[in-house]
Order: sequence, then C-alpha cells, then structure tokens
Amino acid sequence: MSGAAPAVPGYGCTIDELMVVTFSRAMANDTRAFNGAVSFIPVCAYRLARRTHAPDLVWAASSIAVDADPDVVGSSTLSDELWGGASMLANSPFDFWAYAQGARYNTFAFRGAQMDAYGNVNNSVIGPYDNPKIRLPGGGGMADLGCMIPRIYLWSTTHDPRTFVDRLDFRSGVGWGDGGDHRASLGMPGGPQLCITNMCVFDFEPTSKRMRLASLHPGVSVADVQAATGFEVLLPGGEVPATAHPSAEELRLLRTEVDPTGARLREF
Amino acid sequence: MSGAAPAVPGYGCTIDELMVVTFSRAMANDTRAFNGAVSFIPVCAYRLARRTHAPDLVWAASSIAVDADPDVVGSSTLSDELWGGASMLANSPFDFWAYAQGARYNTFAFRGAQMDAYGNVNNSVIGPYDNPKIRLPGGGGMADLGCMIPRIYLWSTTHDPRTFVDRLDFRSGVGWGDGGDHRASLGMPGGPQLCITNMCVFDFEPTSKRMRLASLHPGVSVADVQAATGFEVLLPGGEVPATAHPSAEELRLLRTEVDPTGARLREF
Amino acid sequence: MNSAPMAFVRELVRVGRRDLTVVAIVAGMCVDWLAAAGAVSRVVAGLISFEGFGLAPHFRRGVESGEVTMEEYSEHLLICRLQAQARRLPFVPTVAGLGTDVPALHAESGALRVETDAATGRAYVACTPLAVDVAVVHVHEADVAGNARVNPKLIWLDSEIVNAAERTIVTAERIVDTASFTAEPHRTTYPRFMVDAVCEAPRGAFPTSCFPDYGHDNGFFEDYLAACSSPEAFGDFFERRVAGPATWADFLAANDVQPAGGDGGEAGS
Amino acid sequence: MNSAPMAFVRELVRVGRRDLTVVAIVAGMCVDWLAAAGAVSRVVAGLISFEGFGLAPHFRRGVESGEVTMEEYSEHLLICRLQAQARRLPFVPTVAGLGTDVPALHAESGALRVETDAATGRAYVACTPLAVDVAVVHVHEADVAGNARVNPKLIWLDSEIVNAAERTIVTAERIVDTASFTAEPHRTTYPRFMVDAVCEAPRGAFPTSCFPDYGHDNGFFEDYLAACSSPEAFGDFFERRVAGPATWADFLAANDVQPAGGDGGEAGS
Repeated sequence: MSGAAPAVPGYGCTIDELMVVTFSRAMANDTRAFNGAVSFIPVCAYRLARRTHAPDLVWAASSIAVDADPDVVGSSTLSDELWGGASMLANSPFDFWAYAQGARYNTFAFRGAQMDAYGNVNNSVIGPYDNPKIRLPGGGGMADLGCMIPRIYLWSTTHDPRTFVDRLDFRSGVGWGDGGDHRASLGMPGGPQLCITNMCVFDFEPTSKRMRLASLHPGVSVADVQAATGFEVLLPGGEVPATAHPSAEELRLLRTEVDPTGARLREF
Repeated sequence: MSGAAPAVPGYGCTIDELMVVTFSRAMANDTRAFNGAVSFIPVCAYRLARRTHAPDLVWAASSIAVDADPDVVGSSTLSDELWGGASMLANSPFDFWAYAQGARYNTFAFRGAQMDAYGNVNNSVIGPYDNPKIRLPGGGGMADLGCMIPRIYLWSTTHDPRTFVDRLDFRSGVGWGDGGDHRASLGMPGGPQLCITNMCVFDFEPTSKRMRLASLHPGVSVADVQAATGFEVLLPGGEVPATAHPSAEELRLLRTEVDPTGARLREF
Repeated sequence: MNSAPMAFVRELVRVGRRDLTVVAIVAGMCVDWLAAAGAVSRVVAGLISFEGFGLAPHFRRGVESGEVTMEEYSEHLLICRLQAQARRLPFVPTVAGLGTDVPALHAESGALRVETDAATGRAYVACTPLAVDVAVVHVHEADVAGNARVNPKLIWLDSEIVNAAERTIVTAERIVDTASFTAEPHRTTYPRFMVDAVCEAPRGAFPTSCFPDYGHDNGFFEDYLAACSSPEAFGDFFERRVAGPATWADFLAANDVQPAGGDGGEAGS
Repeated sequence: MNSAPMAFVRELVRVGRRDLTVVAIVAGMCVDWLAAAGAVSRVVAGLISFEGFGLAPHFRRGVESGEVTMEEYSEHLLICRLQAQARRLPFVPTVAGLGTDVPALHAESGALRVETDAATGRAYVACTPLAVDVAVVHVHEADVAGNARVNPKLIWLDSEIVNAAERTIVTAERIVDTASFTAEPHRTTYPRFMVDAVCEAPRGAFPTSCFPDYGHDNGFFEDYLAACSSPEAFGDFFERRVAGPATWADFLAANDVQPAGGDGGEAGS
C-alpha cells in the first residue's frame, strides 16, 4: 500500500505534506475529532493542528484514545498502536455514540472509493449491489457518523474521474445528500465543509451544496481539475487562489514529531 | 426502623427467620437474582439458598456486585457495604438493563406499601396522585423490572388490610396486571410466583392470576388471613398446609453466616 | 445513598436558591436538603427515599403540602428519556412501565406515549427527550482540564445524566495532575470535553457514600431523622449541621468528619 | 485488527464447517479465513477489510463470484439491531443511515424501516431484532465458571454481540482462579452467567492484536496478501500457516510465534 507522493512544485514539500497542512489549518481550536480506518491524512492533520494553532483540539485515536500522542503513526489508524499518551481510553460504545449523536464530537473525516458533488461517498460496491464488479469493505461507521457529526471533512489522494463521479454506485455515507436543504430536512446537523484532494481543495457552494473549487495546488489548473472530476466543478467568483504554502515549522513538526515514519504515505 | 419479630409458635424461630427460609426454599439452582432498596428478606434468602440447596444461584448485590458474599448485611441493601467478595462489579447500566430485559437475570423481588390480589404494587402515593395523603418514595425500578423479569417474588412483613388492598391507589409496579392473560398480552415474560408474608404464603391461581393461600404460618388461621386482607383470598382445594418448618441447619446458617447482625429485622 | 454531590447541593441551600427543578434517577438526602430549604419546586425522579432509614421527610411533606411537584417516572423510563436527549432521537422505546400507572402521568405532556409496533403488534412506551441544563456529579479524582475518574469505575446512572445535560459540573474528592490520567487512561470516566467545571470537594459526598473511600454515614441519617421530631429541633439541626457552616471544611468540622476520611464514616466493604 | 477470536475461527476452518452466517460489526482476517475455506455463505456486517493493508481478498472474491452474500449495515444500524435483540424490543430507533442507500437494502426483509415520528415529524430508522445463535469473543483471562476479563476493559463492540446472543463462547489468553476476579471485581467484563463455555487459547487473537499483550502481526498480513498472487501460492500458504497445523500450538509454531508473546509481534503502545 505504501507509496511515494509527488513533490509540490516550488513549495519544498510533497503532496501528502501539503494535504496534511491544509487539513490541519482548517481545524478550529474547538475541534473534537475522532478517526476511523485508513485515515492517515486526517490523523496527521489533527496531531499537527494541536501542535500549532489549535492546542485544545480533542482527538480520540481510533475513536477510543482521547488526547493520544503516540510516538509514531503505525500501519493502522484503528490500531492500539495509536493510543500512547492518551488521558482516556473511552471504552464504552454507549458513551461513544452518545458523544457522537450529541455532537460532543463535532468533527469527522471520511473518504470513499467514489465521492459525488454533494460529498456523499461510496465504500461498498463498484457496480450493482447484488452483482458487484468490486466488493469494497463497506460503509462501516460512515453511514452513521455522516448523519450525526456537524463538521465533515472529505479527502482523497486519488483525484480522478473514477473517484469523483457524477453518480455513486451506492451511497454508503451521506454528505449533503441530494443537495440544497436535503440534509437539514433529515434533521442532521452541519454537513461537509471541505474536500481536500491531491489536486485541489473544494468547499461547498452554500445554496446547492455542490463542490466548488476553493484553491488549486501548485501546478494544477482549473481544466486539470475538471478533467479529473466526473461532475461539473463549480468555480468561485474571481480567480481561484493557490493552496496556501505550508510553513517551515509545520513541515518540521509533521516530519519529525507528527508522523516521522511517513505512515501517511500508505494512502498513496 | 429496626424492630423485633414475633416468635413462631412451636418452630423455634422468629417470623423473619421463617420468611427468609421459606423464600430461600423457593429459589431454584438456576436463579439469577439481584436486589433493590430495603430488600433485607430477599437478600437473606438468596444468601441462604446459595449455602444450602442452590449453590449455583447468582445474586448481584445492589444489582451491581455479582456473587457477593459480604460478612454482614448492613443498613442498606443498595449500599456498597454488601459488595464484599464479589467476582464482578457490573458497573454498566447498559449491561444491567440488557441482562434484565433479556432475562439473563430471571428473578426479582419487590414489595409495596400496597399490594393487590394480582401482585401489582404501589410504592408511590396513598391517596390521589396529585394530592396525596402520603407521598411514598416512588416505584423506582419496580415499574421496569416487573415488566422484564419472569420470576417475581413479593413479600410483606405487614400483612394487614392497609397493605393488601382490593384496589391500589396507584400502580407503581406490575405483577399479573389485570389478571388472566393481561400480562402475557403485553409481551411480558412469566409473572409473580409467590407472595411471602408474616402470616402466610400466597401463590397465584393459574387462570385468574389472583393470590391464593398456599400455606399458613403456625398459629394463623384462614380467617385470620382473610381478615387481614382487603381482597377475597382464594383457597386451594383441600386443607391449607402449614408453612414448612425451617431446618436447624438453615437457621444456624441464617443466624451465624447469612445475617449475623439481624439486618433483616429492619423490615419489622 | 451513593456518591451524591452533597457539597454542591449544600451550596445551593446556603446561597438560598429557589424554584429549582431537580432531575434524579434515584436520590434521597440531597433532595431532602433542598426541600427542607425550600429550594426545590419540582422533582423529576424515579425514587426519593432514605432507603433503610425510611421516607425522606421534607420531600414527603413538600409534596403532600403541594409546595413540591413530584413528576414520577420509573428508573428506566427516566433513563430512556435521558438517552433520547443524549442521542438526539425523537424517542427511545422500552417495555418498562407497561401495565403500570406511570406512563399515564405523562400522557398529557406527551413526554411518554404508549404505542404499538405495527409489525409485531407489541406495545412499547416511547420516551421523548428530557432536556437537562446542568449535570452535577461527584467523582474521586479530576484534573484542571476536566478529566474525571470514578474509582473503581462505578458510574451506574451518573453517565446518563452527564451525556444528556448541556453542561456538566464535577465535584472531586481530589484534584490530581493530568499525568495521573495518562498513566491509567482506561480508568478515566469522563473526558475533559464532557466537563465544564471542576471543583475540589474532599469528602464531598458526605453523608452519602463514596465507594471505596468511605461509606454512608449512619449517624448523620439517624440524627437528621431524630431532629425531625419538631420544626424547632430540625431548624436548629439544619442550621448547625447543614446550612450554617460558612465553608465545606466548616461543614465537615460541624459533623465531626475529617476531609481525609478514616474518622467514623463506615468503611466500604 | 483487534482481538478477533482467531483460534476459534481457525478451528471452524480446520473441521470443515460450511454454510455459516457470520455477524460481525467490523472484521477482517477472520472473515477472510472463512471465505478462503469456503466455510461462510452469508456475512452480516458493517465493514470487512484489512484496513491499512487493503481489501480482504477472499471475502471480496466470494461476494463478487456470488458464493458469499454480504448483508451490509452501517456499524450503528447493526448495533441497534443487536440491542433490539438483547433488550427484547420490537425495534431500536436511530438517525444512523438516513439519507444513505443502506436502509433500502433491508426494506424488503423488514429488518430496517425508515419511519417518521408523528410528534416531531423527524425521520428515523427502526432497527428490528437480529437473532444471534452464538457469540464468540476473545478475552485476556477467564475462570472455569465463565467469569471473563478484558484487560484493560476495552470491550467496544463485543459486549453488544454477547448481550444479543443465545449463547456465548469465550476464548481466553489465560485461565485463572476465581480468586483473581474476586480480588479486582471492577475489572470483570462478563459475568459467569453470560458465558456458556470457556476455552484456553494463548495468543488466541493472532494475527490480530490483543491490547496490551500484543499488537497485530504486520508480517502475517503481508505474507498472506503476498500469497494471494496465485491460487497455488495461497493454497500452500493457507495449508502451511493457517488450516494445516493440527493444534493451536502447532499453528503458533508454524507462524514462529511463542504463546507467551515477546517474539516479534508488535507491542501495543
């Protein structure tokens, strides 16, 4: 699984590093996050944010180990390898779901094999459900937590038309649903805030709730993004800015403290 | 609260001892019991049964301390004083309610300030609910556990017409409900098995589910019981037997191991 | 009898709070103090008693005189209402309370509804959310960030109220370093993000118990009930032993109790 | 990756069980072993994967070929079905799964129903009971009476299945005396009356983890996936490293693992 990530031209970093830093900067100080499986980018982002601008950020490693600060990120983001330094191992699923449903946990990130313009995701099947071309792992907690958590972040290290599709083969997890006020009409709080990819950052246009280009990583054009995206990409008014430059300190912390062994490259 | 209990003529024991032994003998070896507040008679009975004919009986002291074997019974049957020797402190209310609803716990005993012929109980108010003559503690867990537990036992140390009434002022806990198949029609398992008082033992007539005299304590007549009971007492076919005699060993265990300080007398 | 936040409740009495609504699944002395002080007008609860010691006298008199309203639930019906609130569900179903008079007490307000499952024909009670402003719980140890530990982890019903409440106040036998939680993270009961305020209150559950540190204090219960023989006797007792002392330390001294324990409170088993 | 009852699952493979239905909230290697052996025909689950190592290859192929049916739930929808069973309720409501395609998968069977609360107009998913014959869980310590302890008490999802199941089988790293439970009763996870059978299985979760005794075994996952390059290679690997060894001790030896640990399995943090 573990690969190498391309360099970001002129930024002195690689794309995984740019994604982690960009994700990290989106985390407010009152973030209370937890993580699921194969979530190396978000895990690194939470750890980095706590070391920079968001010292009070809560991160429950594997959804269990509150305020964990392990020496390294290992081969699994659900593993007990991540639990070092925690002040609580929140072992009761009853409490976990109460925290999630009551928005005590307010931040969750997920990705899917397919994602659509509204931030809905598919991690179940490619092809028809009963006769799939590819049987994927399943939605796991995405279908649950997508409904409960107000600040949802999406990410993808494979920005291509197979991933960003006009229509999901199966909706495993809900983002903005059918768009507009669909999510709110189901009684769900908040919704997807950003989608951070290896090409760009999307936010969501406030009325339609469709993905809208918020910034481009260096060397990527609007046309590149559109070509790699299976739905029509909304554009902001005016020029699309470049994704902000990571600071030297952010890169140092990421490389030496947050993820010194490069576990995040397992997503590439 | 703590009083003295009258002697049982010819039995070499007092009425509290006869009640505990009678209750104990009703406990099968597969009994899995727990107890609530002010439940000295049942607590002593569970402890005694485990020392005599029911070694595998499960008793969770205060509904928490599984297989507890404290040196003494203290001033509260909900207190941590009862937890000595337990193999588990079952601290999760989620598990407790699952055990109760799934009938993993199969035995519960309750009493009320009022009880009716169907084994329903009132521990809430004497008089109208909104303008009570006496405000009692409330039904607590009786309303819950009466619905969930298949083997319900009732007891009373005050067998008189104020306690055994034709009509409850308030139904805090359900026994056989309105009688007949009412309880089963609500989807509830089992129902009240016995009611052990300071005068007699009632069982429940199988069709009507009304209290029926099963045995008389020494020195008590059918007429005595009827005079002390606010509803019509059903009689079995034939003579009403005398409540069986406690064995010397049962009395020894009760007096020296089960409840050496006589906490059970708090109910008299 | 177990781990009631008595230091907090005494403070409510001392500062003369009025018209409180108290939600308690099972309680006793804490509600009686509030009733004696005229601080509570509404009790939402499953059981209020002094257990083996008898009825809670001021709670009882308050309800009988109409000064206090008792909104009675069974324990589990109340838990289900708290769970519905904690989980932001329209209701939580249970079989508890079926066949009793309890659900009918709450039919008019809509708090409880007896319904029938269409698929199975089975009856259940739909328990709607119960909003709670503030949860107050007593624990053994807390740090200044709000991490809190009940020792051993016997939280029973408290966590239901904490999960349902908007805010949570913790009173703690001891304030400890965060390192104490990091060293044994599996023993933490409440994480810092569930706790809004922490207050040190040694022996803060007196006269109820705080297992395994100390048991409930039989003597206090007996003296309290004995003082109920006359309004004058009780007024004197309540002022001297409960409401009068200026600080919690003064309160403990007035009751001949040392904050560190080992002074006559019964030991837990 | 955590505390799967692998010794028990291996035995299912070894004795050639067929046509099993497996209920698992989150699982991976254990389901893949059963799929590789042709032992499972139906998987009721929220997530089946090797996590950071990728897809579970035989589970995937089994579903794609039609030999295995995947009845997909979200984690919480499955938990709610188990809770409905454990509590003997007609259904448990949740907001989980709303707006996704998951509830529709189970509309025809009636297992899940999307309904609207009459009082609030809010939608919810009614999760009906899911009957489970046998729960199998791996723990650190058990006694012969069936008391069982996960150490520290991290039971996460296992207790949901235990509470729902008709019977429970416990595999344990160590069999200990009952006195061990009496000495620290707050650490007991399952009481004896919830456990029907106990089996000693040192390192019984290998190659998954058993925190804090040992971590999951990266090498096994890597070797397993590498062997999937051809049916022949996998057949050889599976016989040699999984199904072939006659006893659990032989299995551990075939994987160069000592029952007592400290032999290259990654340490928990």
